[in-house]
This record gives sequence, structure tokens and C-alpha cells, in this order.
Amino acid sequence: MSKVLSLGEMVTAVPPGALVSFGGGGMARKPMAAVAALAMSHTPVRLSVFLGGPDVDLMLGAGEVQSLDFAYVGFDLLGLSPNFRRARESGGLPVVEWTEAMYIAGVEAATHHVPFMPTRSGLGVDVLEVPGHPFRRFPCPLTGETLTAVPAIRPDFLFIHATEADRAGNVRITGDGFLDPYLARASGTVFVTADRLVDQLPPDLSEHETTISRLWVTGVAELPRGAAFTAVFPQWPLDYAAAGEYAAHCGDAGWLRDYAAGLATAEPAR
Amino acid sequence: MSKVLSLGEMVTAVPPGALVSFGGGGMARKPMAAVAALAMSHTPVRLSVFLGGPDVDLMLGAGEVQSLDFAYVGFDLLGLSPNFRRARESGGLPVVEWTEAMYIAGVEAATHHVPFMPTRSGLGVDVLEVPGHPFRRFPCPLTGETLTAVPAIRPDFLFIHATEADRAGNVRITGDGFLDPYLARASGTVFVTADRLVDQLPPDLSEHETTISRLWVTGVAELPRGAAFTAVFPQWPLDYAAAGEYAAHCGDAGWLRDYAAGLATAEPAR
Amino acid sequence: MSGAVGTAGAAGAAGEFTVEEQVISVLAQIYRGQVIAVGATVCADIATRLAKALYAPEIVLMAGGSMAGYDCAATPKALNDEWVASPSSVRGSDWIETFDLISAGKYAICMGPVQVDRTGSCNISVLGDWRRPKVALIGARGIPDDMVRLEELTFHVRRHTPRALVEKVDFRCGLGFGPERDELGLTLGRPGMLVTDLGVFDFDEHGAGLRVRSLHAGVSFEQVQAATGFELLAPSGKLPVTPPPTEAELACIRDEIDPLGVRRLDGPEAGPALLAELAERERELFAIPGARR
Amino acid sequence: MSGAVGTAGAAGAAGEFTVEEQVISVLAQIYRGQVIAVGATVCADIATRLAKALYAPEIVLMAGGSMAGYDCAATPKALNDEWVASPSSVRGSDWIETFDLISAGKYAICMGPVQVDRTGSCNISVLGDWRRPKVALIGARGIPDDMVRLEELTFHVRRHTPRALVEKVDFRCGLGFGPERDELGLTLGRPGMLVTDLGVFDFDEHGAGLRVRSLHAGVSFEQVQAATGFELLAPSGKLPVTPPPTEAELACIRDEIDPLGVRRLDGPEAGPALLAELAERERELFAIPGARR
Repeated sequence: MSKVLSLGEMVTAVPPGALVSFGGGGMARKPMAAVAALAMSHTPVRLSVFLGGPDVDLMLGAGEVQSLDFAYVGFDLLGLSPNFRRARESGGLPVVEWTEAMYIAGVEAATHHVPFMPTRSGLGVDVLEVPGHPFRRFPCPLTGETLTAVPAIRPDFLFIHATEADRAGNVRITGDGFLDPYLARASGTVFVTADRLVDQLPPDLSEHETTISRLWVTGVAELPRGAAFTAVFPQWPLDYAAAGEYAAHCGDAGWLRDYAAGLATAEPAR
Repeated sequence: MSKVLSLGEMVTAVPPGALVSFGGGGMARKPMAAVAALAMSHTPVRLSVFLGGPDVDLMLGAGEVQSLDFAYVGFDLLGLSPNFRRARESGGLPVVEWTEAMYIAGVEAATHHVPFMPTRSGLGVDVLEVPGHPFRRFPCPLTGETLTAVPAIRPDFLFIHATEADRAGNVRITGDGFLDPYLARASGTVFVTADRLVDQLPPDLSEHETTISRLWVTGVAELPRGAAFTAVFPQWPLDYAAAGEYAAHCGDAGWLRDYAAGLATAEPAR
Repeated sequence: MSGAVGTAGAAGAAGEFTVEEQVISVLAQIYRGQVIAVGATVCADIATRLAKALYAPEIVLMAGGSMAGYDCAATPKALNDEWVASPSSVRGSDWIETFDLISAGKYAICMGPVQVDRTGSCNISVLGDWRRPKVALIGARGIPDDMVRLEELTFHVRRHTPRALVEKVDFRCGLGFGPERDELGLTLGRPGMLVTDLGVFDFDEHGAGLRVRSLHAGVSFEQVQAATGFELLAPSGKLPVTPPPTEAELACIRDEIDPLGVRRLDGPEAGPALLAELAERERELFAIPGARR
Repeated sequence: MSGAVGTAGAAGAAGEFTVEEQVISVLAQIYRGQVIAVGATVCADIATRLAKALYAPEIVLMAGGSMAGYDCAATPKALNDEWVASPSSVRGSDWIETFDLISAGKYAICMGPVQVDRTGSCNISVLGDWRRPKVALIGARGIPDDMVRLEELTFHVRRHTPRALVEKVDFRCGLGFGPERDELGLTLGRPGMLVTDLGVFDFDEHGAGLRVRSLHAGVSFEQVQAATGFELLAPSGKLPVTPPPTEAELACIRDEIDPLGVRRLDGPEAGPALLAELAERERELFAIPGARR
């Protein structure tokens, strides 16, 4: 029942045009090695990311993004995302700007296998005033009050980086899980890189410590520091020096290509 | 910041006509002492219980139920609920029969503060063919497909029995949580009885072991074996002898009154 | 119908087995793949464990609820399952995730309906009129939900009688084959296999009725017809005997996954006395309370 | 605007304080009761800790995210908050529950908008046209969600300039007062207090404009007007000086909840060099990695 795959096997499974999502949020627990490998595979994909950071930035910088759905893209304390800025400010990138609650509702719709979810968000703000958004105001069928329908978010592929996983695909995330456990339920194929693989979760802990069931997981790879400079609690605090270097140079296409190539092919540092 | 209350203070807070819910499911973790105290207070209430067992049976036997919403009422391996049978078979009890997924959707609607949730359940079955149900088939505002709208379930009062709680109101449930964590978010007032009160959760465990945040909890009471004969993992397996005795005699109004009186006033056995 | 009903198959030494063991053996075949395996009757529950122990180690058991027993080993069936299952449990979950799994089709269930009709509609809610039932059963529970989410439903009826297998159910918790299903465009939740104490059955996909797939050892078609509240589809040729449980299955059931004999609760001995006896024996057997905490 | 801007109030010995300390002191007043207390700027974050330490032990801090730092003690502000907060954290949670708490009004937040206009509409999404922005900021995030769930929103603008306080925001993430709000019947998410490095403000409930509630020590009305991109409502009488932080507040900020000096990130020194300096100092100070595991 082993689901252990190589990073290459994961990335190769993604066809052009697939809807791809990444776990984590901002500068935390981003599956950077998987993102770099995907970017280096030169497969244009559609991205849908709840809280984007250097993952979205790297894909945009590599020029492999056909469209982007997001509720946030940024580097947290390190400021704005240079490649997101360039892509947006050039006007060429099709985007859907979600609010956080609307994005969560879209993921919940997918996990429950319904085509939409009702939410109160969207009233009186410009997210519903921009071209191309997929939301619709509608009357509640029971009370008549006006709500916003958001469509289900069903990524074809989800990449997550986790604290640890077992070979059967059970996953343990110790810090903020963001939407990862729910995105795993919403996605067709779920690939997990983990700082370490173990024989079986939970080790000496109670069953509450396992975050995602193997039932939702397609493949796992052991990839120590697969989140690169982003934070993985408790093993890796955010590496501000490396993150700062990324932020300073990622707008340079040559630098970014070399960075991604190094990240995608690095041997697991044991 | 102590939220410690007596059982009497909890029960007195419930006005006639309130919508009351109980946690647990079937023969597991039913807040029987609180149920008995409520029944003995002679306050007619409306009940909404996901998976009812002796809690619903006792309230019905005491004659204090104005209406009942449920997805299940039964004694699991011990068979049918005598007082539920009598109430239903006399035809005098207004009931709404939910399916499990529809009940869950109703609770989720309440936790998200939207008036309804869409679900695929209800198609082709008689739960939508009976008089007085609150569900409605409607077209999805995005795809047009027909779905079932279920209304939000917002209990005025929720009673839960838990493994342990701290004085600030954080709650730990070690066995099946059923819908308790979600019902706590959906309910106006949440009262928790616990086999033991501690100074602060989590004790030597990680923060994943705390089930319900104090933000959702109104009051807590230490009530060892507050679940009576029902199962509380891991401290109390289902007491089949006592449960069998209840099942055999609960249809007798006099026996039931004595039983409830004993349960409601029993001093915490230390 | 109590006691020995047949002879175990396979290579090993032959031996007698009960109808419950026959049913467990048959039902164990439906649990395969990366799914949660759930049985709503005691025999179906034990069948999930048999499947995990012998045929499908990849299935997820949920012995004792959605939390403490989630994804446990093929532990012995108990009256208090969590106590036995929790030490080998991999993960805690909740009911919302369980229904997400059902919605994703990652779920296999055998139900225990009180009524099944000739089209495969089933009922666990009420006998008689819903507004004022003759017998209030337990409510529709999750059957209507599973029916619009899972490909197929399996049924275990413990006692094959004309009151259990009826012309038309009093309340539809699940919808069988026939024009109404076709009109609704409902392709999910198809009634699949029905197992009773007399045989194994399936439903005609156009609603024409119930077909005998096999008869348990020693049971005749006439006997089954007499115990059924409607006319069975006529068999085309000689009906096979249900394959008996193998020696390996019987050993696993008796020694590993149901040493307590909880399966007897699905047999004719069922009742408060048997439950009390099992509860007493469980206390000795498993030394509750339990393991991890 | 760096360095000392005033003199601490209250009984203790007087002392100088920075504008960030002034802002923290003011913002600490909005966090009370059984709520999650969140600050979207560094000063607002530190203000939640100040409130918990001195005034409202009942509030829930969420230092470092929704899981490892949930309901922690008033721990020192860090760049890697989870490492410091987790050992005192009472519970893990998730983002769905966080939004349920927001929906239940059990949440108090101070936002850090890039633009605020005279009616209290705010923006963190884009500067210029959304379709092809002059500057793509971070996206609307949770502001539209909070606006339809919470009674009131509080704003902290780090640098009071005509580009931050504008006649009309380029993209509405939150809707201010005025006819449109009234037409929508929107009663939630009212723009409440605005704190900047120059003073404390609030918005006229009919959309007439921005009112000075108090000016920080040494700041004149004319100075604020010059730094504002629209005409402020005329003050009726002499404007009060913002109450300075008390000695107890300053001691708490400096010694207990921000010994590292992370609040400087909201001041004029902000930039990569300061971040690098703080990251270096944090390593020494907190001995990451951390405590519980």
C-alpha cells in the first residue's frame, strides 16, 4: 500500500491546462521544491491558491500560469510579490480575485460535492464589480434574502508540504494547516512532500495528531526542507535571509530559473 | 474568567419553548444528568437532536417535548426507544425527520451564519414527501441543477457531556465527537457537563487535543458520570446492564420519574 | 436456523458453520479499495474486519465511531468497539469528513433495512403511515444521503420474512429500480446485493423484481418464496448454492475478529439476555477500560 | 517621525515614547471580551498582546496562525510567532472555525489598509484600475468578509499621507458610510476608529467625512490636513491630545511583549535591513526551534 513517489513522478502526472493548487499560506509551508519542479517541467497550468506567496510568484515568474484564482498573494512581512505584480500590472493574466471566506466556501462546496455554496460575502464591495468573476447574487430559496453563490473549487492537482507523512499517505501538519485538509478533500489528485516519511502515523501520539487521512492522498515523497525558506512549524522557522534574497532577485528571470533548477533537483539533504 | 456553573443554574436558564439540543449520539456520551434535570424542571421545550437515544427518550417520557427534529432516535444494539415509539405512534408529536447529511448541512448553515445550505440529499425519497417539512428543492443559481435547501439549525441551548473541561470553558472529547463541536458553534448558549474539571486544557498534550474552544462555551459543570449509563470513551464503556434496565422500564412513567429525579439530584460521586 | 447450517469449503478440513458466518463470508466480498468500510448490522461490521484481515488490507475501518477507532487494525468485534480499536487507530476524524468521503465515493456500506421491496427500495424509518406509524423505527438516518452519493448500496436482512421483504416499503429511505428512478435521472445508489439468512439476491435493473443469485446450503427456492412477501423472479435453471465460508475465513472470524461471538446478535438468539451475556464476557475478555490513554 | 514623540502619562515617572508605542496604546483599547483579537499590522498585533496582558485576559490571541498559537499567553512578538506562542497555546483550530467565529461576531480586528477614503471605504487590493493595476497589492483577503460579519472595523494606517488617505479608494475591499451603504441596508462592518502616526480619527456616519478625535503629541491640525488627500471635517473647538501610553503600558511593551522591537517594522526604519537585523536578534533571543515538541 505504499504511495511513495518521486517528485519527478508527481510533476509528470500534471498535464497542460490542469487546475493546480498549492497548500500553505503566504510565507508558511509552501511546497517550494514541488513548485520549482513543476515550473521546470514547462507545463502551463491554471492556478488556484488560497493564500499565495513565493509559490505563486515562482510559477508566474517562470511564465507557466494560464490563469490565477487567489484570495491573497504576498510575502507577508517581506512585502509584495514581484512576479505577481508584474503579471497583474501587465494586464495579461486572467485572474479571479476571491475573498478569504468566499474561497473557503468554494472549497467547502467541492468537499461536499455540491456545485456552489451560499455566503454573505461580496455585498457592497468591488470583488463582484470586476469583469469575469464567477460569483452570482441570488435569493435564498427559503428566506428570500440576497446571498452570494460561489462555485466549487475542484483542483485537479494539489501539492502540499507537511511536517511528516507515512508511506500509506497519512499526513501530519503541526503548524497552521491553512486550508490544506479541506483542499485535499476537494482535489482530484493530492501529492504531499514531507520533511520526513515514517512507517506509520501517529507515532506515540493520539490519533488526533494525524491531519489528513490516507484516503485523500495520492502520493507522498520525502523531501527534507521541501518548503525551502518558508516556515514549517516546528522544524523550520522562516529563513528571512534566504527569503529576502528571493524577494530581491526573483524578478530577474535568469536568477529565478537557476534558483528553481537548483530547488527542483536538489538531493534530499539527509 | 471561570464559567463554572451548577446543573441547576444551567437548567434554570432554559425558558419554556426554547429550542434545545443534546450532544453525543445514540448510546454514546449523552448528557443524561442534564437531560434529567431539564425534564424535572417541567419546562416544555422544542428538541432538535442529531442522533437521539435515551436523552430524547427521557424528555419524551417526561412529556416536556413540544416538537422534535431528528435524524435518528434509538438505543443502538438495545433496540428502539420506547418513549419515542409511543410519542410517534400516538400521532401527537410534531416532528421533522432529517437525514444525517441534511442535519449536518443545517448545522453547518448555522455555523456559517447563512440561512440555508444546499445538499444533494432528499432526491427520490419520502423525507421530502411528508407534511410540515422545512426543506425545498431549488435550482442551483450557477448550474441550474436541482438541489435541496435545508434551513439552518440554531439551537437556543445545547447540552454536551465531555471527557473533561477547564474552568474557562475549553472542552476535551476523546471519543467520537459526533456533531458536538459544530453544534457548539451553531447554538446560542452552550452548557457542558464533564467527567472532570481541570485548571487548564490541554494538560501535557498538544493543542490538538482540545476539542472545543472556550469561545463557544457558556458554562461548565463537573459531573462525574454525567452521561449515566451511556458510553464516554475512554472512562466509561456503555453499561449494558443499566442501559438494559432503562430500556425495560422507561415506558413506565412512575419508574422514569424516579429515575430522572435520582439522576438530576445525584451528588457528584467523587 | 440456529447452529450449523452447512459445511465449510476450500482445501482445509471441512467443518460446520452458522448462517451468520455464511453471511459474513458473503458480505466480506464487497469491501475493497481505498474506502471506509461500514456495516450497519453486526454481521456486516464483522465482514468489514474479515475483508481487512484476509483480502483488502487497504480498506479503512471505523470501529466504534468516527474518532477513536478511525483507520484501526482488524480488531475483535466488541460491544464497546472504541476500547478495542483505539490503540491501533491512525487518525481521528469527524462526521463532516465522513460525509465528504461518502460524497467522494470513498465509502462502502452494507445497510440493515427493516423492509426491502421488490424494486430495491428500503426502509428503516417507520412501519405504517409516517404521520402516525404503527411502529416508529429509527428514522431515515443516512440512507437517503448514501443513495445520492454512492454507486451502489448493499443490504443485509437478518430474518427473511414476508414482513421484511415486502411488495412496497411503507416509507422510502432509499429508492429502488423502476420508472421513478429513471425519471429522476438518478444513477447513483443502485440497490446491489441483498443477503439474507436464506440466500443471496439482486434486483432487476428495470424494476421487474428480485432475483435469487444463490441459496444458502440446505435452502430451497420454495422455502425462500414462502418467506418473501412478493413473487420472486423465476430462476432460469438450477440455482447455485452460496459458496460456503472457507476454513481460513471461519478461523479468522472465530479466533481473531469475533472471538466473543457478537455475531450471534444477528441470529435467532438475539435479545436482552444474549446482550447481557456478551457484555459480561466482554468485560473479562478485553479488560475495559482501555489501552492507549 | 522616528524616535521619541511624546511623554508617557499616568502616575509613574514620565518618559519618552515612540509613535508606534502611542499607536499600540490606542489600539489596545479595542480588544475586549470573549473574542479572537487580531491585528493586521505589527503595532495592532502587539496591541492585542498589550490588551491581554493589562486589560482583557479573556481575549483569545492567535499568535502565529490558526493552529499552534491559538489561545496563547501574551507572549513576546516575534518574526516567527508560532515558536514563541505554541508552548502556552490551549487549542488548535482551523480557518473554517475562524470564519465561523467572525460570523458569530466573536472577533475583533484592526486592519492595515493601504488606502482609506473620506467615507471609510478601504483598499488593500490594487492601486489604479483593477484590470491592469498601477500597483498590484495583495488582494481583498478577508476585508469584504469581515465587513458583512463584524459590527465594526478598526483601521491602522502606518504613514498618514495624501496617497493613503484619499478622496476615493481605487478598489473597495470595505464599504464606508454614505448613500450606497444605506441603500444596501448594510448595518455591519461600520468603519470605526482610524489610527495613524498623526492622530486618532473617526468617520461621520452619514458619509460627510473624517473627523479628528485626537492628535498625537506635537501634531497640529494643519499638519494632518496637509497629509490628508481630502478636506477633513472642521473641528468644533480645541482638539485633544491623544492620551499618551501609561508607564505600565510602556514597560509591558518594551520588556514583555516586544523586547525584540518588532514594532519598529511599522515605523520609518522599515525595510529589508531592519528585517534582517530583527531576524538575527530573534535567533539569539528565542532560541528557535522551539518549545513544546
